[in-house]
Amino acid sequence: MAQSMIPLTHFLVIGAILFSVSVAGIFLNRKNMLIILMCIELMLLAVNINFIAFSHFNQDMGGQVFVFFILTVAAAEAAIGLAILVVLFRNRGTINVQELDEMKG
Amino acid sequence: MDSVMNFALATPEMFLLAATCFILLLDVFLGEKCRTIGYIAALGALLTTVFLVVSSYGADKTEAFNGMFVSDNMSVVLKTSVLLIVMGIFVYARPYLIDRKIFKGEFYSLSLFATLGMLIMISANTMLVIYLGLELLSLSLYALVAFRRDDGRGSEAAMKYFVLGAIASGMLLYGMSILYGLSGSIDLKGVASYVASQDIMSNLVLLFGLTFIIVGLGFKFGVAPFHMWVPDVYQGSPTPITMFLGSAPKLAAFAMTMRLLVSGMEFGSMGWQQMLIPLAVLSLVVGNIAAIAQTNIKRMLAYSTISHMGFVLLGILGASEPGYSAAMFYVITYAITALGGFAIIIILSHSGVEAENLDDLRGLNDRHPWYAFMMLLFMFSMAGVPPLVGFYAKLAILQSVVQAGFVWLAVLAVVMSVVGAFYYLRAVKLMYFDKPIQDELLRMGTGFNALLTTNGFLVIALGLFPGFLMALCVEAIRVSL
Amino acid sequence: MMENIYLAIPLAPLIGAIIAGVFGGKIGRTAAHIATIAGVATACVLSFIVLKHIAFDGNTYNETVYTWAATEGIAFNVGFLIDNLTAMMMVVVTFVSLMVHIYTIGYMEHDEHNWPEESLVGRNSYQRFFSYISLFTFSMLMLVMSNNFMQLFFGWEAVGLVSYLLIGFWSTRDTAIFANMKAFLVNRVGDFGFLLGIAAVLMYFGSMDYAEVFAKAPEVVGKTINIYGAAEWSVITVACILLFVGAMGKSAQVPLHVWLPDSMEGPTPISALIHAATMVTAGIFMVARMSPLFELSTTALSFVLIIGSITAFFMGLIGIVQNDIKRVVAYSTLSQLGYMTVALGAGVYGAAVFHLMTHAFFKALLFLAAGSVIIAMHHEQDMRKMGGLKKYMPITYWTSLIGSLALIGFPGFSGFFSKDLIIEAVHESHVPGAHFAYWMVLLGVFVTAFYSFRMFFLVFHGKERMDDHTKHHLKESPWVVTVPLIALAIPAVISGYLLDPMVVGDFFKGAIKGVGEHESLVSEISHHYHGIFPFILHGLSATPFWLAMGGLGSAWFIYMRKPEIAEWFYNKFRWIHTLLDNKYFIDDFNQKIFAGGAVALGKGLWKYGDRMLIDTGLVNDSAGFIKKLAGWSRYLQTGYMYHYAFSMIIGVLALMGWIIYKAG
Amino acid sequence: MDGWAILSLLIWLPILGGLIVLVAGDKLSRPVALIFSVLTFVVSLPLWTGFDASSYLMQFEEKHVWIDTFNINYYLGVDGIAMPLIILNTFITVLIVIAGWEVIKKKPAQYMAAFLIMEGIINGVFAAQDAMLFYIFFEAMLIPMFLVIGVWGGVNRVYATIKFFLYTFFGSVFMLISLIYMYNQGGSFAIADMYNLKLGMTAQILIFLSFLIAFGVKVPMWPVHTWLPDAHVEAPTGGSVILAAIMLKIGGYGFLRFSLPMVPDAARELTWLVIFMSLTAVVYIGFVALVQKDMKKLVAYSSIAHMGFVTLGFFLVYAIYNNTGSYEGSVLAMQGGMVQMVSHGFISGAMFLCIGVLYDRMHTREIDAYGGVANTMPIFTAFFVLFAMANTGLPGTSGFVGEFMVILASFKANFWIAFLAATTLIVGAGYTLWLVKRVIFGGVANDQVAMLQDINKREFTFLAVLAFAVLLVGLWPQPLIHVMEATIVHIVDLATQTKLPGVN
Amino acid sequence: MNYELIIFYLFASVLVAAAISVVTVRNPVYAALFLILAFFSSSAIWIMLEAEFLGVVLILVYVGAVMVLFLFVIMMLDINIDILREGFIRYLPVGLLVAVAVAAEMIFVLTSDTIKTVVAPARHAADYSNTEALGEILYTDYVYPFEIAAVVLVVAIIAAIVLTHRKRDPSTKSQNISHQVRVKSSDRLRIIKMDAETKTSNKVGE
Repeated sequence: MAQSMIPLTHFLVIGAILFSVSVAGIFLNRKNMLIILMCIELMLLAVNINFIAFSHFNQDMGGQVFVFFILTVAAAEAAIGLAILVVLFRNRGTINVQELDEMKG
Repeated sequence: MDSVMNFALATPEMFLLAATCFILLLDVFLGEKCRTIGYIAALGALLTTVFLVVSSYGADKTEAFNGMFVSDNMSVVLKTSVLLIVMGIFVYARPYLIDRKIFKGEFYSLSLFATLGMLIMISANTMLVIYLGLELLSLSLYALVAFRRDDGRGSEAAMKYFVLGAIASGMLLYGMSILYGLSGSIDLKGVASYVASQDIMSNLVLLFGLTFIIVGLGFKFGVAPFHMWVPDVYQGSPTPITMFLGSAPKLAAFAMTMRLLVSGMEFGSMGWQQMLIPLAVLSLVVGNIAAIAQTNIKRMLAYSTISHMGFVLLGILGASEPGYSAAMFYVITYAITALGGFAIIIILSHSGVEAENLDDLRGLNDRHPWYAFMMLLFMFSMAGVPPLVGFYAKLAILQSVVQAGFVWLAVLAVVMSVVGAFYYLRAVKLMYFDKPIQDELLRMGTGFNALLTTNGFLVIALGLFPGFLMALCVEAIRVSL
Repeated sequence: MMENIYLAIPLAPLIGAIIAGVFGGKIGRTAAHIATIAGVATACVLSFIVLKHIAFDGNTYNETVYTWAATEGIAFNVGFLIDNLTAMMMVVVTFVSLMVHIYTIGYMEHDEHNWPEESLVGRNSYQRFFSYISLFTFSMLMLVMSNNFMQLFFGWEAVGLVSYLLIGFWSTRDTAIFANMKAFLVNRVGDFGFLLGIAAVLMYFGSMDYAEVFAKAPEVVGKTINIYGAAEWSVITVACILLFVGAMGKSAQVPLHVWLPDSMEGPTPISALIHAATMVTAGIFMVARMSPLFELSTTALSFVLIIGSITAFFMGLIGIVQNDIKRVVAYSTLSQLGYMTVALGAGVYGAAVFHLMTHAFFKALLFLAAGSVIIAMHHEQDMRKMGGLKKYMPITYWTSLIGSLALIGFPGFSGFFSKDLIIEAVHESHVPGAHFAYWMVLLGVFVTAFYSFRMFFLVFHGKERMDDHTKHHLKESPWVVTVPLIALAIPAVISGYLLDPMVVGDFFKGAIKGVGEHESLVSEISHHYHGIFPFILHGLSATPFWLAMGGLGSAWFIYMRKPEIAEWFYNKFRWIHTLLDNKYFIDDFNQKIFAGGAVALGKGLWKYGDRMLIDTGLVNDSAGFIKKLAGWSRYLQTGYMYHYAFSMIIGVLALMGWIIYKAG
Repeated sequence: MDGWAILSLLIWLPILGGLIVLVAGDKLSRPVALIFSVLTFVVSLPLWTGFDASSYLMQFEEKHVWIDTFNINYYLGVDGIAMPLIILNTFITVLIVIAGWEVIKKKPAQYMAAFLIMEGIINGVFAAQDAMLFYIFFEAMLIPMFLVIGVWGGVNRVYATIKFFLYTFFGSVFMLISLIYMYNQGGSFAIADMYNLKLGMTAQILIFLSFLIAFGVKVPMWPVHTWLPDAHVEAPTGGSVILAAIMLKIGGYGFLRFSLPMVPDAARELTWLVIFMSLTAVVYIGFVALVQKDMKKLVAYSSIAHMGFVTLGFFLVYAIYNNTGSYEGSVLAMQGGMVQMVSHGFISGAMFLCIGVLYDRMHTREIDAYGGVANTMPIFTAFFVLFAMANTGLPGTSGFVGEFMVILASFKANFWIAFLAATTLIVGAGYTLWLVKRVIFGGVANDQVAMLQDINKREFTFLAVLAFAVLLVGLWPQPLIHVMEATIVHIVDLATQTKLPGVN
Repeated sequence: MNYELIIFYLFASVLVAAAISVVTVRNPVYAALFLILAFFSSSAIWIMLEAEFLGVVLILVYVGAVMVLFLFVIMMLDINIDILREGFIRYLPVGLLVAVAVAAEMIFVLTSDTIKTVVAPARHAADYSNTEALGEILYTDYVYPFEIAAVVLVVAIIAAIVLTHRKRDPSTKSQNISHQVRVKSSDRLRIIKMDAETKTSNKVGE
């Protein structure tokens, strides 16, 4: 088969958009910590898309390996994040982001 | 050397991993009563690792694992420092943990994993390993911050730290993806050769990727405007964890910066210099000014850390060997000093009372002159008053900054350190000039006291005779670049 | 041999002062006054020997004792220049001082009554007093014996210090400690000029040594100095006027005279010694010493002349309205100092010094006599409460009469010779302002005679106005008081006969220079001079004599015959009385403008400059501003995670924007 | 004594002594401190006797490599300006120890230790011949002083001591940058090497200004003087004494050691500024002193005014040249400044000790609370009046010498400079005598004054020693002037040579 | 326009829409589901980029494990979803602004010439196995990171346990099967002998 018709930019733009959406999500979401965790997953997804796109266009497996590890770590991260969330919920009875302001100033 | 699997180089890491797993199991089997064995084992493991690390000093820069692992003098010095600092933390932390009934094996195993993460970061030679080391460190730290499960603040701090840390990792990764995309390699060498072929100031995409890298580094250092997590996390964490956060990881962050910016993008220094300047300036300003308004001692130290990291950035942004070695010196000595400062907080906050407010320092000189004197040393050292080490560290940084031609930055830095002197003075003032609120006796174990005294002594001795450590740093940087 | 004597002369009183001052409490009163008197007596005897050696054997001595400091080729030495002028001064100083010392034994005998019961400082006040006056003698000798400006200034200030200590001797009296501070400060104003004068001398003459400076004077004549604007001033004029400002302070010339009347707060012996006979004449001495410089500047001389004549006349006027016996003498001293200054201004330095000497004797006499009266009156100084003391205190009476006659210049008495000479000289002088000065000094003669005899009559004649208790105890003073009176009365009469050698002759040749125009003036006077008795005869027919007689007569008439005239005059010309009684309001002016002004200025600078602008404005407010910033910065740290994340994002955006800007 | 490292001994002996005092505890602290202070004083005497006054070169030199990386050496040495100041320091410290003997009841060991350590550090400041070594001592001094004021000070001590610290710290950091800059240019921190460094005008001016801030704050010069009255008022007597007698001198010393020889062209350019500031200090501060209600504040302000003469004397050199076309008189001026420093060390030290004597009895420094002290404390009065007179610059006391020399020299620069400088004769006498009048003279003001006890033997000792010193220097300053002459001449030489690149 | 591009746009738009939905829907459960949708679509995109293995892994690991975990937690934490969207609208403008700014800046850079000029590589032949290629290097060249990743997972396990594991409450009743099996009748029933009741001992409160 010939080369792909889809230019690299397209993928990167998708990544950029995902990245922005996740950033916006973190900022906009003021009530539910879970959504923020999901936004982080989205952000990693954006990064992964970038890596895979570059990997493809560079014809280098390094990027894919990187993604592989990112997925692994992200899973671990999610586990820990959720664990912290559970602890937090147990202590505070809420995961409302707006109420997490005991420490400030 | 590429294809040679020189595993032996990574002996310290491997040993530490094995020892950590061993301690983990030990804890499971020994149960409640024999925690001290785990504590001693942890110290032993660290000490052994120190020996393993030190034994490879002086060798040329050597790579292993297909170029993913690098051992050079810088890594040896930094690793040794990290390990020793963690040992110190273990000693300091013990009474605190026992008092609060969290003297558990998990503390040691998680801390050791974090330490392992730092060692990996320090020796990392590809973006991938840097990332993995960073995550190993960060994940352990997230868990440690929330270590007191029944403490609402701890979990809040952990949550904030986690989310912001994850965002920062995401950004770092994004930057790495760009670098990878441009250079076609996740290897720092590959990146370096790409950057060398480019005029960085006209390669917008490269700068773009660099920006995200800087954000990741900035977060790890805790420099403004990526510093917001620092005060809250410092405040919310159990004090030994704060001590951990405030000391060793800064060394790892420094190593990461050296690897990414200097090994990877030395030819792009024009670019990152421009980005580090606003970060450094902002950190110096924000850190020093915000610290003044603090009443919580941990928050105050947090802001002070921010300003100190601004100084470290000043050293790095000189993009010269003296600058790097000055920054390295700074970060090591700062970690030592901060360790002592937090140790005093631990002293003050024993038996269930959490020393949180600056007022808890009141009349320390009446309660225990020696502790007060030690704290005085730490405070004046952080303020940069000679002959303490903090001054010398600042001097080295300023020298490199002036040499790099940024005299105005040097002036700003010293002016801000005058502002900063105010809150250190306030701490001293509380200890020496005020009457104690409570006159409960302060008594710590022999080991603790001995370490604290050594710590204070180091602050003076390194100030009076900084030559040795400085030479070490200079040599490390020279050989490693 | 002579070196040792020169050294011994100042040191002997110094040793006495140290013994009495430091060990006074231990050795007791008698030992203290013996020690000091011995010191001063030694100095006095040696001074006479020196006078003989220098004046009669025709030697001069100019050597350095030790180098005080030396740098850059300028030596600041301590050394002695002994010539006729010095020798004469030494004799006057030590002799009057000796008399005062002896007199003090009697005057201060019951000094403890002047102190509050519990005051420890009053316990040894007697010894302290002796210590001070001996110290004064030392200082004064250092001043007159100096061969350089530095030491001159040293003595200058040292006598000021002792004067300060002695005026405020009764330190529990508020008026005394006010007066001594005032005296010191006003003197400092003079010293201010004096020091600048010395600086000018050093700058343009390159030396501190008299001999070198005088030798270099001709070279400096043409030089000018630019002080303000484009005007060029002759260096010598500037230097001389500055130096003379010092003399104005020390010799109490208008407008720096204000301290002298107040200085009468001190015990009478020191009024005699310091504020009449010796210290106040230091300025006259100094100008005479500097005559080789003053001689080169007519402008400076003219300045001196006018200041002197104003002092001579207007200060005498104030004397008329004073009721305090010592104040009358004090104003008379001011007036007489004016005469001396006039002589200096007219360029007849010899006459000035001559008057200085005669004045020292008769004025010391008058003061001591006044003191004797005060002792008898139990420290009552108001003349309105005296009268008819003649019969109680004959010795005091007769010595006072001698002093007064000498003061008004009655022919045959010492004052006559010196004063007449001055008036004559001013009359002949061509220094600008001499005409004005002439009239001033001439009228001054009348005024002098009037107030002197007003005092004399009020005190010794007429009704006995004192209360019975005092009257009951009235008696002549003890011998320690009267002997000095007699001892001073003698030179008060005869010292005038030294006119022949001292002024007309060449006694001061070499010491005082009169070159150029002024030398001719002196020779002109000499030309008219045909011996001492013709001079007296001539004096009897001259205007000053009749003026003096007129003054004497009107005093007699008004205060002995028709006191209602004084009353009438008082009612009719109350404004004149008010003006004189308030000393032309100069004190009030000074108090308001200078003292008050300085305090107000200080307050203002402190309040608005130091505290408001610098401390509050620059220091505290900038610290406060940073604190405020710190407070605000706390609001940025909201505690909300999304704000933290937002800050990171903004950071990324800004960094990207910044780097795109930088790259672009 | 040549073989002995006297200067090192002078630095480390008191510091060691301080540590021993700390260990010895409160009871033994006083005698131990006295022993060490006297010992240090004795050790410092060979500096005088063994000093070769004919040479401007550094003497008693010691040089060891210290921090190789930055070519920083442990380089000590003294010349004619440093040596008298070191002896002054060791001398004053002995008096401070004696003065604090009974008075300090709170933590005497720490008090004595602080002063001994400070003594060592200050000796280091004067002996350092390496700029960075100097700087380190210069700054290190702040720590003990900060504690002294803060721990043993008065009511408002916290404000005062923090103000003191931050002011001085702020002043000195700019100097640090300048030193680093010069190091980067010349590759050495040795002061002598910095003398030879060619610098452009802009650099020189910036460096000069940074030095001006550093030393100007220390001196202190108007308008950065406001920390001093506060610090003095709050400091314990010993603190005030060391502050006035020694610490202020470091500023003046810095001008001589750094500003003038290192950046002469900038100094020439900005000499008007320094002279303006100095004269303002003399005149303005004189008036401010006049209206003070607190004795210590008054003396503190008078210190500022007196130090104005020091800076004036140092910087007349260019003004003299501009006016007369030669440098003749500059040495006189500079020596005047130096003598003024030493003399001020005695006089202000004595004044503060006197006030301390009163304060220990009455526990107030308000002038209004006193009056007629002479009636109850005659011996004290004698000393107080003597020192007051010295403070007004009476000839025969040390206070006269410096002022006299500076005023004489300033006339060469400009009539009006001399005029304004000489106003101190009036204003200085005004505030001092007014103080004396209100405190010492007059009737016994109140019962408390009536109860006052005259000075005891201990107090007599230190006042008498100082009185002796004041009179000695006043009556025969030649030895002091002689030792510094060669050095001052050398400094004038350095200050009058241009260092602009391309010239010569 | 070829169909490859159409497919790309299709998945891309679904991806973006799902992502936006994740951050905007009220119910966290929906958000999780939308996230799964996003993963699916991106998985498709990855496969278009010849990263078949990772595409599969994304589904397996993420959707299969991580997202399930998320859903678990959502269910467990029983959150009141009514208040969850409060204030969302208020901050929307700022959020949008930031998002758009970030996106714009990123897109501006990413569409610059440096990227545009990258030429797409030729596709691999059909017999090319992405999994194999990955596998080949993963255990050789990348053994070091691989080991580290293992440690990271261990840490995650430990951390999760440390944080969430609670000591069993002693009052909680639970089954112990071996215990149940090993039980004897004597454990269940104990016969005790008692004296006959007497009147005297039958007192209240005894």
